Amino acid sequence: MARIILDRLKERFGADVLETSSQHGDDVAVVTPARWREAAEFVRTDPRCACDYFVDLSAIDCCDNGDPEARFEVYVIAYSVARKHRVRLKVRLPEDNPEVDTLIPVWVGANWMERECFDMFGVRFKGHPDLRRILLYEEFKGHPLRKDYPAQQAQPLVAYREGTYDKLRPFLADEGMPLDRTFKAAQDPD
Amino acid sequence: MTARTKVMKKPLRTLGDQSYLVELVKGLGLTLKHFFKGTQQMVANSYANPAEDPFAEGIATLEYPEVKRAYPERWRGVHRLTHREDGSPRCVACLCCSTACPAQCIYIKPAEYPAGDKRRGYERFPEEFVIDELRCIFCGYCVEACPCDAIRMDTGMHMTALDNRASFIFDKEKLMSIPSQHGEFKSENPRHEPGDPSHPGIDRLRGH
Amino acid sequence: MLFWVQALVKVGIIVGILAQVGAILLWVERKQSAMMQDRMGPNRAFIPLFGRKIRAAGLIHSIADGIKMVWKEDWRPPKADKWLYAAAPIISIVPPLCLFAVIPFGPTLHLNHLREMYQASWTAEAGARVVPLQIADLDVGILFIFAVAGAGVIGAALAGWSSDNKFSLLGGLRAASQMVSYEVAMGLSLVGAFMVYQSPRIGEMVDWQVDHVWGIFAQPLAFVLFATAAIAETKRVPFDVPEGESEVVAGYFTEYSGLKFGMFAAGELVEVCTAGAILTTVFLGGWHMPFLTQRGVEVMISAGRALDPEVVSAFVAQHGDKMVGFDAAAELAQQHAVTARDLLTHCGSSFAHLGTSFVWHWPHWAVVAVGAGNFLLKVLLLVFLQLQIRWTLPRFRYDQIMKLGWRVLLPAALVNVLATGTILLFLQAGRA
Amino acid sequence: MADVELETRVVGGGDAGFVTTKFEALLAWARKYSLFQYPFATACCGMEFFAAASPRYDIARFGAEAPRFSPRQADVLWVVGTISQRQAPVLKRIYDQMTEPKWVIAFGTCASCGGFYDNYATVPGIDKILPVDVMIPGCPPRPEAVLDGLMLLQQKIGDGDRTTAVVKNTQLPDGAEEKLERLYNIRMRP
Amino acid sequence: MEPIDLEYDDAELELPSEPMSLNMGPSHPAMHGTIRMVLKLDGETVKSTDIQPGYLHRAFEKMAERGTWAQVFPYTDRLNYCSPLLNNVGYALAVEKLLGITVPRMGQLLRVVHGELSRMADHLTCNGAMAMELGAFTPFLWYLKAREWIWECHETQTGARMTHSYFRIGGTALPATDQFVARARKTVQRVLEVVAEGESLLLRNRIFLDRTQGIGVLSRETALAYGVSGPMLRGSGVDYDVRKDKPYLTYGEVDFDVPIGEDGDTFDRFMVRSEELRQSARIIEQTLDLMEKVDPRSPDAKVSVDDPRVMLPPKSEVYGTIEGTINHFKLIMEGVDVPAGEAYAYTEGGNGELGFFVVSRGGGTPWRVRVRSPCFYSLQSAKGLIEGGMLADIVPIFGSVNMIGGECDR
Amino acid sequence: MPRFKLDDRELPFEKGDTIIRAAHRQGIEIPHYCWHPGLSVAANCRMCLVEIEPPPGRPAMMLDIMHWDEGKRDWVPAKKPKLQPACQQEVSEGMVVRSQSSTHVAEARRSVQEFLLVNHPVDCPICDQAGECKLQDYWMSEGRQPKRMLDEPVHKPKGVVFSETIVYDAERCIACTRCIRVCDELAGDHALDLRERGNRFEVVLAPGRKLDGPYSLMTEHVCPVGALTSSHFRFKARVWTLRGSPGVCSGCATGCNTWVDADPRENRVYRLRPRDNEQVNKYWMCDDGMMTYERQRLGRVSRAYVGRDSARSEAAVEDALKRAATELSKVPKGKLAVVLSAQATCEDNLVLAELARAVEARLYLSARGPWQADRVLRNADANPNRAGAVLVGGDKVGSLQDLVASVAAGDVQGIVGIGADADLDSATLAPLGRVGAVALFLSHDGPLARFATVTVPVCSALEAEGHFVNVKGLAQGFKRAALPREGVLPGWDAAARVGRGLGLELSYRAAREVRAALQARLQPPAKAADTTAAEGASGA
Repeated sequence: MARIILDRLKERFGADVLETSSQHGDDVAVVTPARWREAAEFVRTDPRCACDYFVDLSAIDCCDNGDPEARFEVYVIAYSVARKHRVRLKVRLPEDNPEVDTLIPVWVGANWMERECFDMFGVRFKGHPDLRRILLYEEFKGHPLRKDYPAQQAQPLVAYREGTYDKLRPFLADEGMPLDRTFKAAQDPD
Repeated sequence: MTARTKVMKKPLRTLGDQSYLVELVKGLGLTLKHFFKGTQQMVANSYANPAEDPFAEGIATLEYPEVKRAYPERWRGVHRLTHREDGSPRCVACLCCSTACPAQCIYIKPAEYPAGDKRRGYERFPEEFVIDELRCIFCGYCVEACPCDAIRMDTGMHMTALDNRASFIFDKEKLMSIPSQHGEFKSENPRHEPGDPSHPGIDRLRGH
Repeated sequence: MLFWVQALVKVGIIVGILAQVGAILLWVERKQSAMMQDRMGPNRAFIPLFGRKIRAAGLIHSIADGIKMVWKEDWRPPKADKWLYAAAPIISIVPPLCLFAVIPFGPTLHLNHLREMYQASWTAEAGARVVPLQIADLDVGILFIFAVAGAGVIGAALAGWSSDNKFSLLGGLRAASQMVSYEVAMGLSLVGAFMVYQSPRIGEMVDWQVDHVWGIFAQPLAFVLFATAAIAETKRVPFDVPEGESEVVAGYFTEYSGLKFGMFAAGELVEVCTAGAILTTVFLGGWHMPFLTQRGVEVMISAGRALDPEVVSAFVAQHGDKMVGFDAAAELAQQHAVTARDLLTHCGSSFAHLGTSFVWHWPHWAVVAVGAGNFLLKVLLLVFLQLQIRWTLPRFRYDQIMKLGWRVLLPAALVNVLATGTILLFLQAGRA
Repeated sequence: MADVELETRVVGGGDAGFVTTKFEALLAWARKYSLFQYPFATACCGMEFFAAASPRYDIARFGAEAPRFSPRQADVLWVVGTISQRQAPVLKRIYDQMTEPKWVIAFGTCASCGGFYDNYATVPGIDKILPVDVMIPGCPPRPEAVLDGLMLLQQKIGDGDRTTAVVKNTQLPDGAEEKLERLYNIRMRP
Repeated sequence: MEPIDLEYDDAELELPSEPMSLNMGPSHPAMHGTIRMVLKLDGETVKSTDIQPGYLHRAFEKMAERGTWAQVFPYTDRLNYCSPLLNNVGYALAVEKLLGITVPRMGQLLRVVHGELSRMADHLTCNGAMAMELGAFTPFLWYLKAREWIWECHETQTGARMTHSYFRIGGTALPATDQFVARARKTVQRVLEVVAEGESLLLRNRIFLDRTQGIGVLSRETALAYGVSGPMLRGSGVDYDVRKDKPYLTYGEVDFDVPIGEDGDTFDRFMVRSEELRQSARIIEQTLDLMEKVDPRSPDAKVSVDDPRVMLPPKSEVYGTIEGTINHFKLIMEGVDVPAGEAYAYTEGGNGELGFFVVSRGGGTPWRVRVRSPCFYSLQSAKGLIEGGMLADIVPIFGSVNMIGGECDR
Repeated sequence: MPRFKLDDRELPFEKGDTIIRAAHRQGIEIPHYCWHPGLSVAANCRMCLVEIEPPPGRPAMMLDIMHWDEGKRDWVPAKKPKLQPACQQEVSEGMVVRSQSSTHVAEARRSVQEFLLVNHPVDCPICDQAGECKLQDYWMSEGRQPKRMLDEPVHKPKGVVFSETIVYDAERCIACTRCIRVCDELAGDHALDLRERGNRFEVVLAPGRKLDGPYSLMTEHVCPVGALTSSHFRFKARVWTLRGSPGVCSGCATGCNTWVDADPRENRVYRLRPRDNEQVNKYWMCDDGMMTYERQRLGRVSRAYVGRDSARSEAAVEDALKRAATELSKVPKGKLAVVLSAQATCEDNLVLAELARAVEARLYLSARGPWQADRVLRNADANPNRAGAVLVGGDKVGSLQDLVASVAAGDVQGIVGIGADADLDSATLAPLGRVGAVALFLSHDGPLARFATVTVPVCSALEAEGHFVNVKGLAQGFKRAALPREGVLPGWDAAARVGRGLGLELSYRAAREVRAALQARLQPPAKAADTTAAEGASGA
């Protein structure tokens, strides 16, 4: 149903729409970082798309694809209340200095989502008025949803008391179960 | 299909509403009704026991330490380890429960039966089976993951509050000493073990 | 000498009761709210006595609260003003206590005739030993109430200011403005009552009501206004913005702990009690109870016969709006076959039931005791009502409170004064 | 488990070590039946905390109904729910602001030991930052367990002792109690 | 009722004063323990605010990447802990979308009933808590009593009071108990009675009306641009309800209305929730009827898909046969093998569009689980509602936003 | 290169390949039990059956069968193609093979799977193979069929002891004969054979024998199910909680590639498995090599010590490092000896060698003595990195014998070294006691340890990552399998710190810097082959 959006996008942006797909009924279009904002604007304002409802914005760490130029995929989902269709726009960003235009001028709701995305992935949004951490604290170092951030690496703000219990015997390790159930090489630890 | 949307109109404010008093009186009437009902029940000591009739009007308090509610059959309480016929743990230390546990509150150290035991070579057993009941989130995944019906949460007991983190560490003996809600220790796993009398046994010469 | 002894005894009784008010009302409030909310409320504290557990339906909890609070660590913010910080809770609990000084809590006690039936002539008896059940019957009783009640605001404001906490400050400011505002409405709402009672003396106000009719019937609007303002003065829901938990944490006493916090809490409950007492005195006839006369209980059962209007007019012309004696009225009713209702309509008196009379004469001390008990009962009823309101209503917003005070209560009070004045004028004109 | 030491806590204003007098007993009695609480409710457990205060379970029966949102006036700090690293300084501060005598109940698994949130964001048990008197297990604990915890605290206050304690388990079938007592290896109180 | 200070612009008559900055929360009673607001106050009027969430950040998304797909369920329970089963359903549907499987009819009906019961509990809590924060304690406790009935109904069925972990990828953990239908009917009926009672204390009470009407008005356009959803969006007059717009499970078969508000103020949000309670009751009644119509011998009566790649085999098979044991072990050890791909599935959660964006790279462990938590969006829009209002208005506004920490901060 | 078609994919093959091997080369797995890339073909499990389309113009070879018709509810005659075992059928140019895409193949596999499980005991909870068991894998991917036979299965002996290390469970056995072939073809010792037929088959030992020999653990390793288990790993851990990291065996100079399976929760290594590497060890390892993880656990030095003999006392690592620097700085120039180790990684040796170069010290090499070699894998040199140590040390590396001689001659007043191994007896080593300053970086205790005046704990081969150069001159990198204790440093780091303490410019601060320096030193043919990437090929 919402193929119309993908068609319109391809029509309008041509080669800047790198890829489209409709897996599981979700329509996805990957656009180049340069035309990210423009594409979003288009999806919102084009009368046949009319995606006035901001649904979601976040990122995926695709560190497994081996391409440092496309480590992060930032996506935004938009929905049209009137036409009842939705689309997912994606942009691929490099590992070094991932940066893309902010979508606040398009949907004001993108504000916090972009802050969260910055907080969790370190993706920066050009033109964001207030790009601070949102879920974590300023003192926190690193971006936890990146795959290379160890889940257990806490950065306490309050010094732990002396003589408190650690994990009790026989619960030796705090790390928890292995990341994956199949045999896989341990992460390079340097 | 009836109307798809229903606009919630704001109620028109009558003079009575605006003057506060009418609604105050009505509200007082309602709360007084509850008050008198409650007071009457308290004085007459005639309020319903919520463990028996949860929907009763009036005082709905379960006076906990004196009055207890039997927990539903499915309710997930403190763990227990089921027994075999001979009283040894049903568990074979397969570590499925500790794998499935999202909180990793189960520690099992598997071991082989010592030399001379009839199950040596066939089975293993948990040398240590420890659950940190404080860390447990009572999701029931361990019960679901157990392929032997060895661990269960049908004890009908909630884990009580304690003041020492070490007291929450339940070891094998403690877990095995807790019966089910109906006082049972047995497992429903019908497996014949090589050492059991019910096992057909093996005899290379006799064949099968 | 006797005066001082009397005063001390009375002060002792009042303070003795009031000292318990905090604890008792705390219990009442807990239990009452529990009953309203379909739960049990506190009931587990007990005192072991003769091998039994005395629970007193949860009253013991209040005792525990008191004891605990006294020995809870007393803490003062480092930057707080030491003296003001310490003075604030005292300032906020003393005024509501003082107010009881002018409240008559029973009919006047004639020590000479304790065991006899009261006779009106005894009042004229020389050297009579009379004990008014009121600590001080000031000439300016009601003004004293305003003055002292107004002092309570200082406590809240001081507490808020001296705590060195923004929430306290907000709470203190709110408390100050709210209380000052409602003082005005409260005062004006009573003006109508003065006009009717024609005296600022509390004792005389009660006497008037005993003689005529309860203030609530004479001044219904004033009653509502005054009740509202009085509840507002107590700073409880729906007027609890100075300490509204979801807004300003604990308001002006956020930083207080231990005994000082206890004083604020108790002060608030005493205020509830005080508000009830003033309302009772001014509008509910004080210690007065229907059918209770100085001689005991006297009830007339209507004969149910019609009364010739002319006879009634004559009767009214004869007696005016004075209290109609029972005997006279009964006689009249028998003579003219009137109904009580008709007589009431014409007389405007509360006691003019006609018909068969039921008279049960009591000794004087019983009458006084019943009167005092009656007073207590009324106060408790009002307290109960206030608590019920507290657990029924949501909270106002700060500006809505001010708006209610300045734009509703105040004009209404003025209208009430105007209307009362007009009616009184007409009545006087009619009488003249 | 030699490294597991019991938490010490101050009873009676800190003058530990003197003879328990009648007065002390009275004070302890009063304190145990007048627990003003500071509910530091952050997460899911807050729902069960409400439930414990609800008409069904009515924590008010124990005299512990009055929530004081000013830490100065509270006697017992209920830490209800997960404490994140970001929240930890706040909690510590609240605890420091409370006036003596004060007690802490760790309500639920997260507050007691971090539970299954053993990750960068969560404090693995508030005993890492402040002394805890009672821990209530469960995720979240059911109200019965909450009341158990409260009664345990009352017992501790009343006794003024600091030994390990267990609330008599109330859900046992007949006859199993002695067995449990023996196996719990912890003194059951009268 | 606008603040009194704003009605008369006599600012020049007053002494100029510095705005006071005030930190509200996170341990402030009205902030649900997890939000901090830095307010700039002019008297009682809020000049500006900085809402800081994140005090309950528990790394849901990181934790989801650690275990198996099934092990995410306990975490979803604790997202919106007022309506855990709705979260369960949302996540299950997302993974099922990736797997391309559909749950049998009975499973769907159970999901609907439990989901709607959860929604009732959610709205009861929200409306009750809002009333409580406004000082009306009594209706709140009545509502809690009613919520207790719902929870007990859940408890007999799922084994836990609020963190149920009841749904699974491909169905439910256990079939319905025999008494469930009758119990659910009774529960719904009694809950509605209590709701009516509680509301009679509020809905015509002028204090309550003044506190809520005209307060925190969220316009339709702003709401859409902020991505606000659920009762809050509907309060603003947009009839967007995922259950209607894209019916999932069996919502297409039942008859219910979508309540919308007139102006988008706090009162409208309260009313929308209160009406949704009743609509949920309608849905439950109808779905229970549908459940009774299902032939217990037909495949429709199953609660889970019959696919060994997804569902654990019955325990009897696990104990007795090697095939069952192998199946069991594969699913426990490695989890459900979800084919590589990504899917965004959205449902109507307690607070609005609850979306789960799941990415699989194949294998038993999620690569990424993103939850589109409706609260986070609602809370973002709260800044506009609070500014310009009064300090005290934060309480009802915040109550009607129904910020749930677990969901908002994840 | 000739090509054939498998499931619509064009694949190249080498002449003489069977279908399964050709697919294996391309990383495509055709389900199999009995086939093993390193063993001869038995073709007895019938799991790898594939459908081969007839050459153009030739009719397909079809079999007459009876097929259950659900509509008629009766058996009807039908035809199905004759399937071929992929492990035995050689590929030919243009052959069209259908494996996954054929319903007949799927049905055949399902039937084989069902057949194999007919008598299988319900042992997954007890069986150590669970998690890497082919029966489990193929049931999930090929079978997924519940049990149809409800009779009591055949019972056979369980827990038969083949040797101290190997236990056999006949009920779980599927008679693939891999173990028998391993004994025959790898160890050259026909110790095992199959007995009886049908469902009574059983693997038995030759009478009077034990399953001994240096490759007995390989029988357990190749067993695709849980029939053979090793007592070292038996009941200790579950494989799905282990994480494998690529390692290199430190048992001898062959440098067999391994998987080191460790439980990250306990930070403990549970076993070593051979990692396929055609150049070095193919698919095999010797028993002693597989047990080196046990050796790594024993005699572990994990704390720093200061002083010698009775004066020895525990110290903080930082203090020990400082003490070492102080002691060594007092040694006159030219009187310092640096002892490299043939047991330590190239990285550790490299930094030490650079330290030696900077202070103009002479280099020596400590090593273990020789051990029993054979012609399969085991090399006589029991040191994994002699070649590497020599490589980074240059040509002038003296032996330990030389060091003793120099000490006796008084040319050495200070020693800094890594490792405590020695191929000399303690009497010969005794003169070392005269040296006043001996700083040793130790991972394990050894004959040299007692001479140390400063002992610094360093990572063992399982805790470090680095390179070993094997006897053929092949440098092989390996990864860290377990984390070291708090304070235990990698050897190179300890050396670099001591070097900096001596005022030298040893700027290595990160592993990657050392690795870069090492890469520059490694000349062909020892250029480091990144064998750790060969991860996927382990499951054979």
